[in-house]
Amino acid sequence: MNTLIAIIGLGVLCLLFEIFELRKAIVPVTILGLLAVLGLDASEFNAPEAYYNNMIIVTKFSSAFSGLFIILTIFLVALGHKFYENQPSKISDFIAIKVFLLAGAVAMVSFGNLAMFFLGIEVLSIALYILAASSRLSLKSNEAGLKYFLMGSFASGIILFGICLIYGAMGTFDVTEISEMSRSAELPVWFPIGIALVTIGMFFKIAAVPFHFWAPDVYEGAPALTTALMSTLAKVVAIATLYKLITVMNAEISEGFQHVIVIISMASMTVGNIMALRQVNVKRMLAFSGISHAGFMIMTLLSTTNAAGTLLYYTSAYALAGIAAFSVILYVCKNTENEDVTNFHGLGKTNPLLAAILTAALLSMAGIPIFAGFFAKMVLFTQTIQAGFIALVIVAVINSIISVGYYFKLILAMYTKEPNETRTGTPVVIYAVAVVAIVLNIALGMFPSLVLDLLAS
Amino acid sequence: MDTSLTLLLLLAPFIGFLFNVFFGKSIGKSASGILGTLTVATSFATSVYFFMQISQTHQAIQIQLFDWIQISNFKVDFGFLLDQLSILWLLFVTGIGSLIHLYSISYMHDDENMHKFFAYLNLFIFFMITLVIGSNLLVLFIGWEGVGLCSYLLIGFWHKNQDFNDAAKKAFIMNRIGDLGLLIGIFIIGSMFSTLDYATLKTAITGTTNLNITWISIAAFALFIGACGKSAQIPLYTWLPDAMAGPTPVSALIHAATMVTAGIFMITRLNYLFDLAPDVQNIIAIVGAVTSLVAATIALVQTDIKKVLAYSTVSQLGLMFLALGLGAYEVAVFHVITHAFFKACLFLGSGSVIHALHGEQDMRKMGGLKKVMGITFFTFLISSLAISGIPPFSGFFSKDEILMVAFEHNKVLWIIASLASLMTAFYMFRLLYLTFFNEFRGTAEQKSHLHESPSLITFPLIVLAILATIGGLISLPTNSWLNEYLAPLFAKASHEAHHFGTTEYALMAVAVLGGLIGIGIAYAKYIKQNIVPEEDSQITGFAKVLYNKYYVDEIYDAIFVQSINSLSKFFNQYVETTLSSLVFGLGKVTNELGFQGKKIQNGSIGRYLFAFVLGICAIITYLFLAQ
Amino acid sequence: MNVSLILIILLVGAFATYIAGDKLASKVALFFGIAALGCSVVLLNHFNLGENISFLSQWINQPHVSFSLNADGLSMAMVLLTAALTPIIIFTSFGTEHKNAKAFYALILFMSFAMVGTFLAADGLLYYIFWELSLIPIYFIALIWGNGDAEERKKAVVKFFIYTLAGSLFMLVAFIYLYQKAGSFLIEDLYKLNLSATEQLWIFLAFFLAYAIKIPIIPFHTWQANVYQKAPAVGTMLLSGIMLKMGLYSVIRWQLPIAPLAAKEYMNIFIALGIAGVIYGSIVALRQKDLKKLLAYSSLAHVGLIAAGTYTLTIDGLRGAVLQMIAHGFVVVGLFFVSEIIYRRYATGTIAEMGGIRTQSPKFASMFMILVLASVALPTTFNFVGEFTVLYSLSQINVWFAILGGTTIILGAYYMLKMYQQVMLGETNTKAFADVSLNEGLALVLIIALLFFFGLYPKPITDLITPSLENIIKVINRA
Amino acid sequence: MNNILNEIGIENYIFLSTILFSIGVFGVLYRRNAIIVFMSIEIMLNAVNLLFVAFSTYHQDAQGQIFVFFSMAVAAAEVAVGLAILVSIFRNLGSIDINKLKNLKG
Repeated sequence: MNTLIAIIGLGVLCLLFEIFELRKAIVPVTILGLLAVLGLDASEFNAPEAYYNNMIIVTKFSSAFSGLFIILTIFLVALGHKFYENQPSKISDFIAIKVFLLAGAVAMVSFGNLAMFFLGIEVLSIALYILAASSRLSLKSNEAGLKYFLMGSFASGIILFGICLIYGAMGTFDVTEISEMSRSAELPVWFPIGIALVTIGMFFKIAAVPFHFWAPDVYEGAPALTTALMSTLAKVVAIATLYKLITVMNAEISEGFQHVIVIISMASMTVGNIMALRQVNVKRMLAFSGISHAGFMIMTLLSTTNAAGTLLYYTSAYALAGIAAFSVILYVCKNTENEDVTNFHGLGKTNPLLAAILTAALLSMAGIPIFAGFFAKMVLFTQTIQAGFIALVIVAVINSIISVGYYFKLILAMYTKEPNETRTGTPVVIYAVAVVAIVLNIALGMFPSLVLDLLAS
Repeated sequence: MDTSLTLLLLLAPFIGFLFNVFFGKSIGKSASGILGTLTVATSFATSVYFFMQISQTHQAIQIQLFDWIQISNFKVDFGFLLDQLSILWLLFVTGIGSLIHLYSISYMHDDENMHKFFAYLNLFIFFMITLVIGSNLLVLFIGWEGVGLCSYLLIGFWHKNQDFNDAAKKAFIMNRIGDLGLLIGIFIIGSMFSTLDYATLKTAITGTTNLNITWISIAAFALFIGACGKSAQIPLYTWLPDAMAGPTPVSALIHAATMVTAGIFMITRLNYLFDLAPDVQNIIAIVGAVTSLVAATIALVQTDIKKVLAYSTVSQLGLMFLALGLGAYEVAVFHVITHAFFKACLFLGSGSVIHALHGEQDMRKMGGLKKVMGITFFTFLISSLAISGIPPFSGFFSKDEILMVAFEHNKVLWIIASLASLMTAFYMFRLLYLTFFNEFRGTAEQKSHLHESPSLITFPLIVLAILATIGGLISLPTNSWLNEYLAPLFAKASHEAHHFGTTEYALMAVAVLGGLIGIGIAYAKYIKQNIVPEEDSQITGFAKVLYNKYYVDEIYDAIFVQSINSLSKFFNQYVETTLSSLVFGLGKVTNELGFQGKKIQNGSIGRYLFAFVLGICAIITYLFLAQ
Repeated sequence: MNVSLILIILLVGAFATYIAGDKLASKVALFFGIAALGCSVVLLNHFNLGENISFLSQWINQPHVSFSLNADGLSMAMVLLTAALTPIIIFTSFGTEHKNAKAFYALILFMSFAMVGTFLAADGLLYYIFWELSLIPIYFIALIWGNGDAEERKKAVVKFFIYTLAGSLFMLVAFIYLYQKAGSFLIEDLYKLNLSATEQLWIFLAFFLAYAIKIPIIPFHTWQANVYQKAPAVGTMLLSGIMLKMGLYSVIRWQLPIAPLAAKEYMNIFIALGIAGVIYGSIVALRQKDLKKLLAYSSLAHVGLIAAGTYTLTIDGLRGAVLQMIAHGFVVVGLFFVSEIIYRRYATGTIAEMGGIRTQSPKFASMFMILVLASVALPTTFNFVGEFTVLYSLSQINVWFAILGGTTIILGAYYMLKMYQQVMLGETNTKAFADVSLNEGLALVLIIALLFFFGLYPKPITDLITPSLENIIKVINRA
Repeated sequence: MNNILNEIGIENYIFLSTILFSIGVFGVLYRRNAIIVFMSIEIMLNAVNLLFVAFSTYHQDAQGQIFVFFSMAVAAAEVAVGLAILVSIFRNLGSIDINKLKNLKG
C-alpha cells in the first residue's frame, strides 16, 4: 500500500518540479525516489496485509511483481533522460506519466477488488495511449496512438462488461468473496462468461493471438522509448494481472478453458514467430517476438497452483532482455527516421560493447543457456509437462527454433555487414542501463534460484 | 639373447630406413646405399644364426614384447615366433634382399632420390620381416599392410609420372581388397577360437574335434582372398604387371621374390586350418591352376621384357597355389624358394639389360646383346633353364613335384599345369632369344653405348644364378631335406617321398619333354625364322586379345571403377542436393508463411477489431454453447 | 583438487586472452591451453591413484539442478583429447594473421571450456547447457573469421546453428521428461529409471535427433561439408576434431544407458545407418573438388563407423569407438592443418589447382603421406587399433556389417590416395611451395608421434576407458 | 422499484444491455468516422453501466452504482485523451477517417 502511495506521491513531485523549473533534477530525483520505493516495496514483501476493506491486498506475489515493475520503470526513466533531451519542456510530463503508469501497474497486481483492478488497468492504459501518441507531429505516432486507443478502450469495454457480469453473478467486487462463492455456490452462467470476457480483455493487453493485431503497428509507430515500455513493462503487468485474476477468482480452471488457453498460447507463439521472420523494422520484429513470448507466458496459466515463481522469472528474464535490447536500439536509431535492420549493420565493428549486449539480449530471448531466457523456458516447459501438456511443449520447442531465425538475422547484420554510418558520442546512461540490464539477466541465468524461490509455493 | 637378436634382426633395416630418411641426402648416394645394404646384411646374418640354432634345437622361439590390442574375449600381444617356416623365409628374404640392395647401389646411382629409394627398400625389408616373424595374425597383418605400403611407395617411386602413380594406387587398393578378406578371416578366427596366436590356434584347431566346419571354411576362404590380393591370383592379379612401373630392383625383390609369396606363407602357416576346409582347398587349387595358365598365355605375346617376367611370376605363383590347394605345402614352399632364386635373377638380368639400353624395355628394340653382355646373358640363360624346368636346375625339381602332386590328385589340373609350364619354357626362351640373339635392333645411338653392367650388378646375378642352379638340392625327390625340416609345421604327415616308380619317372620325362618342346618352338620361331614380334597395331586375332591381357583391366574398370564413380556422381549431384534442399526447404516454407502473413496485417483498424470480435465469439461459443 | 579446476583455467584463460589484446592473444591462449593440458594430466594422475576428483554442488533448488562434474575413465579420456588438441589447434593458427585476434582466441578457449564441460557434466541440465554453449563460439568463429563468400558462409553457418539447435532442443524436452520421472537431472538417477518401451523409444529418438545432427549421421549431415569448407581452419579442427566427438560421447554416456531397451530393439537399424554413412561418405568423397570438403566427407565416413560401433552395445564396440574417436580427432586435425598449410601457400582449397607439390617440399609430403595412411588405418597407427576393434565388434553382431563397414579400408584408401596423388604428386607445380615452417612442422610431428605411439601401445588409453565402459554396459543391461 | 425489477426480471435487463452493447460493437466495427467510433464505444460502456445499476438493485447493494461512477469517470478520461489524439491526427492528416490510417502495416 505504502508503495502505491509513495509512487503516486513521486508522480506529483515530478509535476511540482516542473512548476519549480527544476527539470534537470527530475530524472535523477525520480530514479532515487523509485529506488527508495523499491526499498519500501521490499520491506512489504514479507508483510502481507489488506488495506481499505480489501481494496488493496499486498501479498508476496504483488510486492514481488511491483518490485519488478519498479526496476523496469527505473530503467525506462533513466533512458528517458537521453530520449527527451531535445524536448525539455515536456520531460516532466513524460516522467510523471510513467510514474503514474507505474502506480496503475502496482494497483493492478495488488488489487483486492475488481474496482481497483479496473482503475489500475485504466490508469495504465490511458497513460499508454498518451505515450504512444506522444510525438505529436509524427503521423506514425498519432496513428499508433489512435489504433491503440480505439482498440484499447474497446477492450476496456469488454473487460467492464465482464466485470459487470461477475458482479451480477456474485453481488460483490471483492475477489476473496468471489473466489469463495465460486467454489461453493451454484453459479449463474454469467459468472464464467464474465471471467471469459475479462480474460479476453487481458489477452488483448498482452497481445495474444487473435487479439494481437494492434501490437506490431503500435510498437512501430510509437516513440522507441514508449515501445520499450509497452513491450516490457506493460506486457509484464498484463500477464501478471491476468495470472492473479485467474488464480484468485476461480481456483480450478474448467477443461474447456484450458483448451482455450492452450490453443491461444500455441497460436500466439506460432503467429508471432512466423510473422517476425520477414520483418525489416526491428521494433516491429520485437513486437512479434513479444507476441510469441506472450504465448509462452500464457502457458503458466495452465498450472495456476505453483507457476507464480516461474512467471516472475520468465517475465523478469524477458523484460530485462527487452530493456537491454531497446536501449541499444535507442542508441542506434537515435537520429534515424526508421528502425530498420540496416541501421544495425556493422555495429559489431563500430561499437562492439553494445553489439555484444544486443547479441546477449537476443540470445536470452531465443533461450540460449546461461542467459536467463533459457532457464525461463526450461522451467516453464518443466511445469507444463508436469501439468501434462507435452504437445504444447513440443510446439513451443519448434517455435523456439523458428525464433532463432530472426534473432540471428539481427546478429548477422551486426557482425557480417559493413558499417554504413559512423555513430558518435557514447551516451553514458544508455550504456549503464544496457550493461546493468544484461548483467542482471545473466546473473539470473547463473543463479535462477534467487527469483524462482521467491514465490515458491 | 634371442629377444635382442630378434630385435636386431627386425630393427636393423628400420634403423637403416630412419637413417636414410633423415640423413640419406646429406651422407651422399653411395653411403646411403651401402648403409642400406649393410643393415639388411645384418638381418641376413642374424637369420643365418637363427637357422643354425634351430637346425640343431628344432625348437621354435617365442617372444612376447607387450600387449597390443585388447578385445573382449582375447588380447593380441606384440610378439614374434621364429620357427622353421619363418626362419626359412627370413633366409631368402634377407638374403636376396641384401643382394638386391647391393645391386641397387649401382643400378639407382643416377637417381636423385637414391637415398629415398634405399629408405623404402629398408622399410620394405622391415615390414617383410615383421610379416614373417609375427607370432599372431595381427602382427602378420602389420607386415602385410606394411609391405603393401612399401610396394605402393616404390611403384610410384618416380612420382612425377602420374601413370606410375596410378599403377601404385591400383596395387595398393587391390591389395586392400585382399586385406579386407584377411581381416574378416581374422575376425572369424578370433571369435571362434578367442585367439589369433599361431601356437594357441594350432592347438585349438588340431586339439579339438567337432569344430564348426562351415565357419572354418568361410574363414579359410576369406583368408584365401587375402592371399589372392598379395600373391596376385585371379581375380586380383592385375596389379602385378602394372607394378612393373617401379624400378627393376623393386620388381625383383617385391614383385617376384618376396612380397608376393606372403600369401603362400600365410596359407602354409595356417595349413591346419585349411586342411579342415577341403572345399576351399579345391577352390585354391583351381584358382591356382587357372591363374598359371591364363598368365602364361598372356606372357606368350608380351613384348615388354618386364611384363613377360611379371606374367611369368603370376603364372608361377599360380603353380604354387595349385600345390597349396592340393595340400602339398612343403612343395609350394620349395617352389617359392627356387622361384625366388631364378626369378630374382631374371629380373635383375632384365634390369641389367634395361640399364644397358638406358631404360628401353621393348624386346623388339633389343637383340644380339649376348656378345656385349656375357655375364648377364649367361646368368639369364641359367635362370631361364631353371624356370623352364630343365634338369638339373632347381626349377626342375620344384615344378616337377608340383606336377606330380597334381597328377596324383586330378589329371585335369595336371594337364593345365603342364601346359602352363610348357608355355613358360616357350616365352622364356622367346624372351631370351629376342633379347640376346641375332642382331641389335635398337638405335645406333644406343648401340654405341652398349656395355656389360658393372660388377656391383653382375655379382648378384652370378650368386643368384648359382643358387638357381643348385637350389634344387634342398629337396631331392628321393630324400628331401626340406620336407624333414618343415615337418613339425604340418598337421598331416607331409607327402613324404612318394615311392619312386615308373609313373614318376614318366611324369618327369613328360615334364622335361614339355619344357624342351617349348624351347624348341621358341628356337624355331625366333632363331631359325628370326621373327620379330610385329608392332602393336598389326597384332590381330586371338594374339590381340592375349596382347591386351584378355581386356581384364578394361572390364574391371568398366564394372567397378566406373560404376563407383558414376554412383559418386549421382550421390553428389542428386542425393546431396535433395537432402540439403529438404532441410533448407523447411526454413523456406516458414519464411514464405511469414511473407504471406504480412498481407493479413494490413493496417486497417476495422479488420483488427473484426478479428478481435471473432475471437471473442469463437471463445464464448467454444466455452458455453459447445459444451 | 577436482575437475572443475580445468574448467576454471579455460574460462579464466578465455577472459585473460581477451584482455591481453590482439598482440599477445595467441601466446596467452596457448599458455592457458597448455596449462589446461597440464592440469588435466595432473588430474589424470590423481584419478589413476583412485582419488575422487568429481565435483558436486547444489545449484538450482526448483527444479532440482546440481552442478555436478563426474570424471570417470571415459570422461577423462575425452577431456584429455580436448585438452591436448586445444593447444595444438591454437598453435596451428600461429601462421595466419587474424583480425581482432583477442576475440578469436578467447572464443577458442571458451569453446574448449564448453566442450570439456560437456564431457564432464554428470547432470542432465548442466550437460545440456555446456552442449549448447559450445555452439555459440563456433558459430561466431565460423561466421566472422571464415573464408569464402560472405553470403554463402552466412547461409551455411546459420543453417548449421539452427539445425543443431533444433536437434538439441528436442533433447532438452527429453531431459525434462526424464526429470518428471526421476525428480532429478543427476545421471545416476536417470540411469536408475526403468521406463516403458514406448517412452524409451521416444527418448531415444529425441536424443538421436540431437546426436545424429551433431555427429553427423546420414541423412542429417547436410550442414557438415559446407560449414567445414567455409569455417576457418581452426574452426574446422574444433568442429571435426572435438565437437563431433561430443555427439559420439553423448551416445555412449546418455543415449544408450538411458534408453537401453530402444537401443537393443532397434540396434540393427542404427548400425546400418552408421555403415551406410561409411559407404555413402566414402563414395561422395571420391568426387569432391574441394580439399576441405573431401576431408569433411571422409570424416563423415569415419564417424559413421564409430557410431555403428557404439550402437553394437558391446564392450568391443564402445571401446573401439572411443579409441577411434581419439585417433580420428588427431588425424582429422592433422589433415585439416595440412589443408590449411596448402591454403597458406596457394590460397585455394580447390584440388585441381594443386599438384606437383611433393618435389618442392619433401618434409611436408612425407608428413601428409603419414597422415593419409593413418586416416586409412594402416596398422601401427592409432586409427588401426580403433577401426580393428570396431569392425571386430560389428563382425560379432553380423559378419555382413563387418564386411560392409570394412569397405572403408578399400574406399578410404581409394579416395585418400587419389586425393594425395592429385594434390601432391605429378609434374612439379609452377607455383613455388615453401616446405613446412618450424611451427607447422612441430604441430604435425606432434600429432604423428602421438598417432604412432598409441598405435603401437594403446594400453594406457584402453586401461583408462575400459572400466567406465564396462559400467555403462552394466547399466545398459540392467533390468 | 424492487418489485418492478421482479416483474420485469433481471434477464431482460441483461438482454437489453447486451443488445445495447452489441449495437456499440457493431458501431465500432462498421463506422469509419473516428468520432462515431468513439460514440459507439461510449454506447458499449453505458450499456454496461445500465447493467451495473440493474444488478446493484437486484443485489440490493450500492457497490454497483458506485462502480458506475468509476467507469463514467474513466470513460470521460479516455474520451479526453482520445479526442486529443484525434485533434492532432486531424492536424497532420486533415481527416479523421480511420481507413486513411494504414501507414503502419505488414
